[in-house]
Amino acid sequence: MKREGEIRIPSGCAISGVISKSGKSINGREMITSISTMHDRSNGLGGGFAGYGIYPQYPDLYAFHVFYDSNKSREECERFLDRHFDIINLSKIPVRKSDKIIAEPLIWRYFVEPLKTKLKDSKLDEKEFVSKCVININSNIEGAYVFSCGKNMGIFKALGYPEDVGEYFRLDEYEGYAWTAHGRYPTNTPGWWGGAHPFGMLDYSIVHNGEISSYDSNRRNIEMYGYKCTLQTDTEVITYIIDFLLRKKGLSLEEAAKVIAAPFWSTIDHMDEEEAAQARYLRAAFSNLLITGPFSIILGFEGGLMALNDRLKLRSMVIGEKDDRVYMASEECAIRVIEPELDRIWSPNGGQPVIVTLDSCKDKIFIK
Amino acid sequence: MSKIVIIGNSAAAVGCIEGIRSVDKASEIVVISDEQHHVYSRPLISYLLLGSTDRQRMKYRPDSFYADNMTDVMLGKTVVAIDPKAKNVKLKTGEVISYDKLLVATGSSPFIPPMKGLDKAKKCFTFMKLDDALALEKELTPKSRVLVIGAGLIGLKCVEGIADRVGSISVVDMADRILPSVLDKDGAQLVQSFIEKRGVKFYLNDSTAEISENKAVLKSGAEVDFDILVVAVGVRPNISLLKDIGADCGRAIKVNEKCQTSIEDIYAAGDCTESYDISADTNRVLALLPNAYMQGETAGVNMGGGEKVYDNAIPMNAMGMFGYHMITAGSYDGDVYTETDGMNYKKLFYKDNRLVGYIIIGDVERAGIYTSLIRQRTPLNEIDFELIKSKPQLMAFSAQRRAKELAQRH
Amino acid sequence: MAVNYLYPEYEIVRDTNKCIACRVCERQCANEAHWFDPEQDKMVCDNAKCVCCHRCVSLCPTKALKIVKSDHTFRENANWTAKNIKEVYRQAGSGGVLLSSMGNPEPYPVYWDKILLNASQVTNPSIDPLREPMETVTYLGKKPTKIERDKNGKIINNLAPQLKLSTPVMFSAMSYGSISYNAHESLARAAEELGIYYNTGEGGLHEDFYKYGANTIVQVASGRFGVSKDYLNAGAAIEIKIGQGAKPGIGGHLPGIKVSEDISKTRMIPLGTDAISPAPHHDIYSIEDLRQLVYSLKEASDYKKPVIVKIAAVHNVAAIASGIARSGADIIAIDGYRGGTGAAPTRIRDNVGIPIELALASVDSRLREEGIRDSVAVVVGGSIRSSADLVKAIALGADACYIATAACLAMGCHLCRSCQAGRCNWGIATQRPELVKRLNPDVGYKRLVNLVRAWDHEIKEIMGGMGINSIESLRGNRLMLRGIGLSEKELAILGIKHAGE
Amino acid sequence: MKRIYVNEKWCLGCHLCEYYCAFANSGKDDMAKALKGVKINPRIRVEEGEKINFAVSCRHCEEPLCVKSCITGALTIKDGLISFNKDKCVGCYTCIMSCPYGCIMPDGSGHAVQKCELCTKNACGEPACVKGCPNQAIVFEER
Repeated sequence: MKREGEIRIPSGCAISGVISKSGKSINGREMITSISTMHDRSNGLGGGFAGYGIYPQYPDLYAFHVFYDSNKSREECERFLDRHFDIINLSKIPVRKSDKIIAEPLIWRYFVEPLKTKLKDSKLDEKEFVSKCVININSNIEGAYVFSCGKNMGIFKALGYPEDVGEYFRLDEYEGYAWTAHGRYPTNTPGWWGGAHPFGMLDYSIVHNGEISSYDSNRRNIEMYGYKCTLQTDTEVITYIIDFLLRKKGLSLEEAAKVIAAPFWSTIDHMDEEEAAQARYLRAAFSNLLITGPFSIILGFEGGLMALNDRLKLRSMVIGEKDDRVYMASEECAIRVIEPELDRIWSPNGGQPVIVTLDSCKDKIFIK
Repeated sequence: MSKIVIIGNSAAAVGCIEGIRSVDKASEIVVISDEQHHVYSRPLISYLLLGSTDRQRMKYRPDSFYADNMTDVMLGKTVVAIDPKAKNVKLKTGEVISYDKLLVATGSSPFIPPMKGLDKAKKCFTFMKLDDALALEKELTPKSRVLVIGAGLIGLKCVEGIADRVGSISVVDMADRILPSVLDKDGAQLVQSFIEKRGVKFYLNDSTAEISENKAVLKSGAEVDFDILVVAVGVRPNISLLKDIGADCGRAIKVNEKCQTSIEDIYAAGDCTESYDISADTNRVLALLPNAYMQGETAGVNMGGGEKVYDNAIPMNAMGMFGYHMITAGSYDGDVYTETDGMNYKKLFYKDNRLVGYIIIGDVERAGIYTSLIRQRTPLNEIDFELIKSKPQLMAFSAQRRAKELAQRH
Repeated sequence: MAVNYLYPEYEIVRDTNKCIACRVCERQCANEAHWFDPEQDKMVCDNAKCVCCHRCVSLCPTKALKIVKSDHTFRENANWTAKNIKEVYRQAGSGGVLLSSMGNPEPYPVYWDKILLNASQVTNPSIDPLREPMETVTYLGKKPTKIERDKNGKIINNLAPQLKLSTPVMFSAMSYGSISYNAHESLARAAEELGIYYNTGEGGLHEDFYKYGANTIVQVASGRFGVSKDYLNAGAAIEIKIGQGAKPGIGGHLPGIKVSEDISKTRMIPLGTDAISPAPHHDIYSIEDLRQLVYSLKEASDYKKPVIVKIAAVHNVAAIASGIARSGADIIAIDGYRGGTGAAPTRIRDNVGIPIELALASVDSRLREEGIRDSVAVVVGGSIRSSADLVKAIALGADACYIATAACLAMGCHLCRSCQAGRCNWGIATQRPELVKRLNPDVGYKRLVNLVRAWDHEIKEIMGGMGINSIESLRGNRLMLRGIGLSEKELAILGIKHAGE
Repeated sequence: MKRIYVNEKWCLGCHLCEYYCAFANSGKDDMAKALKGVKINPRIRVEEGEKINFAVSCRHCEEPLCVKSCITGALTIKDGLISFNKDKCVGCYTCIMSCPYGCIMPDGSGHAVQKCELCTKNACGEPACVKGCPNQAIVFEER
């Protein structure tokens, strides 16, 4: 049986997310409750979570979560990390053993910062340096896989139903201002944890439900710009595209949405001239990064969440609001189970991004 | 809305009714005819005898024609006078019919010259109207010997009509050739020979000296036995109604391009009028059906409040004898182009850079192209005259003219 | 008279029961293969004159005619085929280089026919093009390397000049001279109505067709026929023709007899003189020379028009394309060895060049490996026969396709492959006025429009089946392709998996 | 009203229009059966010149001289279409004399004429010459 990276595996899924705009703590338990409601949208072959604001003790350090197949892999990886980073803290990620979670790898967590000299020598900016290092580990160190590498955030994922994965990682012991969750329904039975979602790149994490038809077009394009789609998953390529558009091209979230889920030409023709000109430009300039086929994604980033559907809305997604919280999920039940009394609930149109940020970093995020 | 009265019920009357109705659906129309018949085509009486048409088919317009055109018809009524001041017409019956506009389309009548002993011929007919033909037909027997006086269009069409139903036919004419008004000498000879093959005997350059009950003695001395006599020497326009009230008349009633007479609100059309023949630059009586229709139509449009002029009349005739066809048009004047080939005969007459007339016998296909050259007064230097001489064809026109004619509506 | 060793290749078969001797076959055959024999009171023919163009067959009102391939046989074998034998006879008779028309006819593999397309089932919905928008609009040109913003943060439009196509098809170069005025008019009008482009070829642009400039690509070839500043600015893009798939490395030759008054004026050469295109551009002997020409043309057209560089698909095509991509060109056009021609030396046509499928795959892969695929658009031609070929080309990595043989077919060409004779019975590859008029552009353009619209519908249908609703998501999407009956090496070059994988 | 228009620029002189016309008005269902060994007498005729050819058929004039001249009422105009009632025709050829385009011709019998009636009286539907023209030199359209 081939695993992610060796073969492209389509899958259906459930996703859920929540954010407190005022930055209040949300316990990981809530996300577990939410995603477990959509149990039937998963088939036990992958689940995962991303939490933002969960490492207040090390807010400025990169938190690497790493799967190892063996101690040999760990040793090799740690040697690499030693050469490139200052490791402030390292430990196994605490787990709650369960017979529902099997084929466990070694799971380690490192709080690191790039070695100043190495960073300087690389002539890269810090984020690019970190991402290059992560890609390097994942591509070149056999048995080692960095599955989370952002600041003050962390991804937790495993084989199994998402609620079991949440219990396993003891998420009830984490508090964050935003969470996303994912339950997976792949169409074969791969045996590898790295294939579970969310997928992360620096502080970006993606949970995704769908199967994009533009995959290879997107992959072959994005790979020209230093990315390597080792997992051959939608989530991976979408994450890279978002990273490319936001971080490397300096687009705002809305602009990136106009690339990924570009408005139809016929829609553009009806826009006012300025808006149309921008939309045309973005489509022409990044035509190969248009993502078609069904998808609903929740993008997590430092300070917020963005929900986005493909432009035909071929996957379900609803948004709920209550006080300072915004909920996003594949199904309404996943929201109602944790907040039965909503102020507002709606289903965004295809291609219409829903962007929610912490009140404190609104200005920081949109225009770079 | 006004009341329009039409005296006459043939082609000019029909043209008038259709002309009026093309511009005026409301006015009252009254047709007064001294005949008892639904409008029929006069030239068809010979075809009736020939059997190629019948009473029903020879109707010039369908039975519903008057109703369709909201027209009242008074059949068998003769107008005896017009009062242009009171604007009415008086009938023989004493009835008085008022009008706002009047069309005189009284046609013409056979002319019977004084002939010694004519009153002795018991079975003597003219050949103009349906009743004439019906009367003649009653007398026809397979043994009848028929003498036709007049080798013009009417006389010869009569000959064709009865040829297979009688024993023998003789034709006498004072002229030196048959169809003297439409054919030249050579053409006439060709046609004459053809007719003679059908057993018809011609006495040309001749006339009757004395007629008795069954015999005519000709000036030449020849004697012709006959049972039936048909007099077809010519027609006279019926102009008395207008002449009596002082309208401008020559041989026939004078009308302008709108077919108005010299008297206000009175129009005239058809065989009773003179037309201006553009091929000869002169006024003539053009006693032919197309001319009558177009005059009537012109009068009708103008009477109905529209505007129409008819300013390109020419003499023209299409005629067949026993399947041998001839078409002629215009006047026979100027330079001549001749082409003969067995039974086919063609003469074109041209002067002052215009085609003015033609005679075609035999292969008459597309003759209308020549007719059009005359009527349109097309300058011959604008077309390929050499090409069109040999065969009527649109190829002789300029590409622009062709584009206009063939790629536009008209 | 010398013995003619050649037996007619085709036989005209007439069903005398159906023939009404209307003589349309006689009137319509410029090769004079048919005539009416009054003595026998019937139509007769000379098979030796028949080129199998089907003009008579198509127009025969009673369908009394058919043309069959003669079953006359040489004592051929797998080595000495009839073709080889006949060509030796012809050359022994004439002493000349053999000339042929249209594309390579030899039975080399057609990779399009060994590639299968994907469709969605269950995990990903197919999309109904009748219900949902399905986009085939394509922009050809360089992609910007960076986003620039004004002081208000608004994105500045720094796009290089682009060609906007309503569907990823263009009519590729066929010169006025090689094809007729009416064929050019048909192409120009069709391009205009379709919102695509046609290409003047190397014969200049007839003054009547400047009005279609917004949908015209003007070509600059080695003969520089008809090239002027006005010409360069008349079109929407300028194409430098380096090579042509049917005859890579070879120039062109329009015989003086075809250089009529109109053509002489359009080509800017004297009436009746041979129009000879040299094999190379004599100002391009290396890649840096090309760069100079690209920029000369950009300079002459005020940097407002994309510059296309067209090359034949030859062995080293990937490296050449990489060089062109770095030369400043906006679009690379690659012409495969099955691309058509009005006349080419038979040996060249049949033996030089490589299949467009392999050339495209290797160029696209190479440009991506070098990270420069976005700095140039790739257009391919050379026997794109159907929308399926086109979809496969896009999925292999092309931005758009050039079609010419298919366009000629749409206008009535029956692939008789005797363009070089100049007696095209369909009014396409001829300059004889009585033949040229057989192609009424009102008919020709409509058929071209129909063809491209039909393909566009099919593209949309195929894309919908794949769950793709915009052509850009198909571009380079090689996962949508699977090979069938291909070797590992072929699959590797094409960058696709085998069916079943 | 839709009429037949010809554009000599595109006429190839192939004469197919004549054959399609003759077939359409033959009343037969097979062209070979209808026209084999027959000298056709079509209602549309091709004129041939040196470099120019064009077909001519009834123009359906708005002021039709043939209709006005017809002595029997066999020719009528309704809604722009000039129709011919063979039953009434006596073959006098006054229409042949009148038509400026030479588009009325004797029929095969010699006792009547014939003319293009836009295939309204046969099974063709649309004018057969238009359908049969290989180069759209003859079109049937509203102008």
